[in-house]
Amino acid sequence: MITIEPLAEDLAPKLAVELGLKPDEYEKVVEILGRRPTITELYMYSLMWSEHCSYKHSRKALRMFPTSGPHVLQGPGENAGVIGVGDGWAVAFKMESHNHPSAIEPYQGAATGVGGIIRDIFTMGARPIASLNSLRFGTLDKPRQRYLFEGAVAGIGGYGNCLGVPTVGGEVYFEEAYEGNCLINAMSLGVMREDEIIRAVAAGPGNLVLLIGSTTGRDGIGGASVLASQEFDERAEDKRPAVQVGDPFEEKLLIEACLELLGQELLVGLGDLGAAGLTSSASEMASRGGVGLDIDVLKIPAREDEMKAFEFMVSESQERMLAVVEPGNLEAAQAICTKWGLRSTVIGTVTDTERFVVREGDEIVADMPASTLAHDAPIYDPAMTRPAYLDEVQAFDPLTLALPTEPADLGATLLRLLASPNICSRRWIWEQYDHQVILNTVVLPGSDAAVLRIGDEGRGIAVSSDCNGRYCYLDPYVGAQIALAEASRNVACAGGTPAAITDCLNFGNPEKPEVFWTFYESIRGLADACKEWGIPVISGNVSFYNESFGSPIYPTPTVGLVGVMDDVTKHATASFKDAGDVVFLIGESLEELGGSEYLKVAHGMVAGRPPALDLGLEGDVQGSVREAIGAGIIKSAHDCSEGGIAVSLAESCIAGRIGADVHLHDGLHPTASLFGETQSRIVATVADTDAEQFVTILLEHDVPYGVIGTVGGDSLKICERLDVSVEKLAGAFEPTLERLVAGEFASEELREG
Amino acid sequence: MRFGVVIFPGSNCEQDVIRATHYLGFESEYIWHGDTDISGFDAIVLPGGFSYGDYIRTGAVARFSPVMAEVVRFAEKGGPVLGICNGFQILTEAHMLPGAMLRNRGLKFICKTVNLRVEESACQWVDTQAGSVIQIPINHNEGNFVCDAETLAALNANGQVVLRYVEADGSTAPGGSAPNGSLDDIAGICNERGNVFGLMPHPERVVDPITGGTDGQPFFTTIVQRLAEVAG
Amino acid sequence: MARYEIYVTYKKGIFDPPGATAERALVNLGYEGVHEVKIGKYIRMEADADLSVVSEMCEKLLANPVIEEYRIELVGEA
Amino acid sequence: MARYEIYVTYKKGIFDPPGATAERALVNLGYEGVHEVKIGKYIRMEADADLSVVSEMCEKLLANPVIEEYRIELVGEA
Ligand SMILES: Nc1ncnc2c1ncn2[C@@H]1O[C@H](COP(=O)(O)OP(=O)(O)O)[C@@H](O)[C@H]1O
Ligand SMILES: [Mg+2]
Repeated sequence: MITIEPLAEDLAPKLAVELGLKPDEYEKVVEILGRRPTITELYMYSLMWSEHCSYKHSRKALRMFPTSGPHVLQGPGENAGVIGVGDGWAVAFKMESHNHPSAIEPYQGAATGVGGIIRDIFTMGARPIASLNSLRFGTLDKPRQRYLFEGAVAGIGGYGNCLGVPTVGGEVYFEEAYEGNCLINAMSLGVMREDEIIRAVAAGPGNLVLLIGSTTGRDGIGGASVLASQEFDERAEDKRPAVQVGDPFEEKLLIEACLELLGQELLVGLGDLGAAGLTSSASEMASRGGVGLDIDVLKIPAREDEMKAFEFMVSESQERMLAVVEPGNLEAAQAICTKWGLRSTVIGTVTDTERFVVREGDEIVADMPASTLAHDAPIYDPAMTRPAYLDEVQAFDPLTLALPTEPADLGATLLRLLASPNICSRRWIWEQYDHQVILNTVVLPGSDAAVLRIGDEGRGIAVSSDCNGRYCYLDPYVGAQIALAEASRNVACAGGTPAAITDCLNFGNPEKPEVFWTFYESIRGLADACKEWGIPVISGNVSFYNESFGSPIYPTPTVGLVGVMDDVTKHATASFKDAGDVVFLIGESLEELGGSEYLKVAHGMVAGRPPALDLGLEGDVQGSVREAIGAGIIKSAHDCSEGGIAVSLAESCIAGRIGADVHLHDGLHPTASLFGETQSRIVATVADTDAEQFVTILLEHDVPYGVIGTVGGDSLKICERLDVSVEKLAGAFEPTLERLVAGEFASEELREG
Repeated sequence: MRFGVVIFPGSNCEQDVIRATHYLGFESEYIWHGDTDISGFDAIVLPGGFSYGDYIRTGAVARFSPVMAEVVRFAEKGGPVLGICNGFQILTEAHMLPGAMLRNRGLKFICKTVNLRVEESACQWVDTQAGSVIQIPINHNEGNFVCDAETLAALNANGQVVLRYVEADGSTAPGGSAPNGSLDDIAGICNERGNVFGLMPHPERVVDPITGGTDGQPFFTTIVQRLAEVAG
Repeated sequence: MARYEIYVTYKKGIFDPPGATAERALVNLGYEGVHEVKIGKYIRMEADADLSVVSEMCEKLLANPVIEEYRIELVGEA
Repeated sequence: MARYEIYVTYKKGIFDPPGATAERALVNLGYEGVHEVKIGKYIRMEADADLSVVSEMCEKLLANPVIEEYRIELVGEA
């Protein structure tokens, strides 16, 4: 038996630091091994113990989330969470970030982000049926930002369209705070029967480890630790090799082959190769199953010559899956892979030693307790302090500003808001995405939430992803709650009942006390709201170190919410329908302009307190509209978010190409009344013959409401405050994004900045 | 009457076609690209998607699948063949239909519902009244049809142009109404005999009203009626 | 084993969307004097085959004779 | 006015899916002895610019320096 070759005494600690391990973390590795690590072991630990893989800074705070509920079949801890949606149908979903790779190469970064999250879904045994994307960039007057935006959208479409997985929704904001660090969060959902859930577990000593899919190259080496776990700054240049090219065709074949393998029960376990590649999936599958693994890197199909053992173990080459197969099933399993034109190679075996052994031919290059990679990473209690900037920004009172009161000015302001990149139509984005394939999309992008049918018996789900980073910057606790409130309000406006969420928590450097405080407060706020409304968190992802040149992004805890619908035909959309329909405002308006799009657009300010959120009221408002949609009397429902009620009304007019005449008796300053972003408000319309029944429902739910006007005409009239033709509203709302990127596609500092 | 829907590696609309035909009460089943026996099918559909990832050229590799030799024979005997989107691209690569596809003029993938005018044509797959305007979604990156002048003249002369992109009122905008830059606003063509039909729009997406419309139904019902009449 | 390089370009008269877009983009970037930008494929391969066989590969798969033409160069032994 | 030809290819180590697919397809078509198929871009243009300017165009637009490398040839006067 050949003895293992540890690194030289002087070299090991130095390399450890280079790979991102802290000195005491390195000591822990030595302690676990009882000797200095080999180079392969050091790479494996440094990646598995990186923030990205180990959640060492966030793990404790995440325990605040409620994770169980009536719908939950699989909570956090697996590749994706799973809920039951009725009739034996189950939906798996998760959201993940691919921020840093996308900042280097937007097309491939975003594309491989979609590829990664979709592998998480079918690894669970679910067929991917939809994706959403949540994007953040700097302002589009900067060429570099246009380049990132266009590239990311093209990459998301290029990958998802080829797979035949529709991209049905998402969100996008443009803020200076994201200029040096764009956010690309991808969410994916899959459907299966409840009894088909698979867990990524290796079991049965003597079973074979089968690597399926693409060849292994040097691409993305160290991607996880290098890109996602260090502050991202000008040094990014040197990290370019970490970019990977996605192959959606290979992934499509993987989906079909893996679902067929699982369907025929030919696999003991299945895992996907994501961040930290083979090291991560293999060690996690082993530790979950309490077994060991023995892998020979020379068996791995290599894409390049002279690859080192550690390169095989940490390569992030895309479109690869790891399966555990009983010897008796190997032939049948490989036959299916071959049928789909996929490579499949036995690279090792499951052992009963609980050790992860890596060989290079007959030389042992790594030998460690398998579970220590996945579970023994240190867990930190980062220091936190309330950021100094908060008192200053929160002290600001928007009502001290000179606010417009004249109809002409208010009308002009509405048009400016509708044309603002953060509010304008997202059509330019979703028209580059196949949002219909698989024929489940009942409500297309452009409304509040996307509605998908599940099966052919009329069941469905409504999905939305939301987060207003500005609110979280001004008050992380409330801001995070509003993210959840808006997601579930969007789902309620479509007719869905919130069942569970996934999240993608994008923050700066957690080792900075002020950043960690915003992280902790966001989670506390989100967790409190989840408990209040009985909405569990079943999966998620944390992305730290979203900073560049020293300043953190806005705290951005993106929420992806899935609501269930027993009868998918009972849904609503945002567009006004017929003249004469009665317009209701559910909820009540307060004088809240803090953190509003109005403040940003009209005064170039991000200040004040975000709108207050009354959890009880929010729940009641949503419940009343949901019940009315279920009763089949709602003709349109649209919530008030950025831009306030004026923008909400305008969007419903534009979508329905019909006007409305409304009166607001709120006694507020006209500007606050029209553009304030008070939460817990929904604009809904019903046929006048149904108005009475709607009122009865609203009274039962004991929610404040007003009958504010009627649908009709070809302009939006709001009291004597403003009167603008639908034509004009649409003219401001629709062309913005196209205009901002059109022709500019190639411009000076294109890739520089 | 049975539709056969071919699955190529990378096809992704095959289950949509099956679902649409079943919704209409028709029989339909998958055909694997490696199969060489397609007897027992009365009409063949090449579905949309990205066969072989659209690498090299759309449809360039799929065209050589074993099943395609059979599809060619089937068509030569007068059997009805429908190519939707990637299926249309495969039909041109296989020279079962003239012309070829280029990248969309704007170099962007386009997924949206468009207005189409049904032309007077020899196509056996549609009997919708010529001149009527219908709404069907397109969903492609390479739908920019081209062919040389003689071919175009022949297409027009023989009534082989089946569908054209138009404005909502059925008119053609100056400079053309094709969102993808397609030559002469062509959205769908058939062979001289009218049994082989390729179109870029996705009729299967507007068969069940819950997914947005019914304008796609005739593209499946017509051929069924035709075959029934022939069978007498 | 021979090394080949193959150049696939659109036939004369076939509009080339990527080329046209690149040309416009370059002009926008301030490179006025740019014309006739055409974007084709540059394929490299090693093959145990002589030129006639390689042109067969082009006719069949690597190029589409309806819209494209190609040029093959034998660039050496592998 | 000079005529340039530009060859854009993936950097070493970057995976080339189209090339890999073409290789598999050719083998399936019976051309066994085919290896290392790589598909890049072949760009031709006329420009009132010298080589340094053209390589600037490549850096900014025609190639993606993150994953691609390029070679420029001056092929004559136009
Ligand atoms: N990046 C995106 N990809 C796909 N759809 C998007 C994207 N951004 C926004 N949308 C869609 O545009 C519509 C409006 O988005 P948004 O303004 O965020 O809605 P809301 O304010 O109700 O959350 C929604 O249907 C949303 O799904
Ligand atoms: Mg909304």
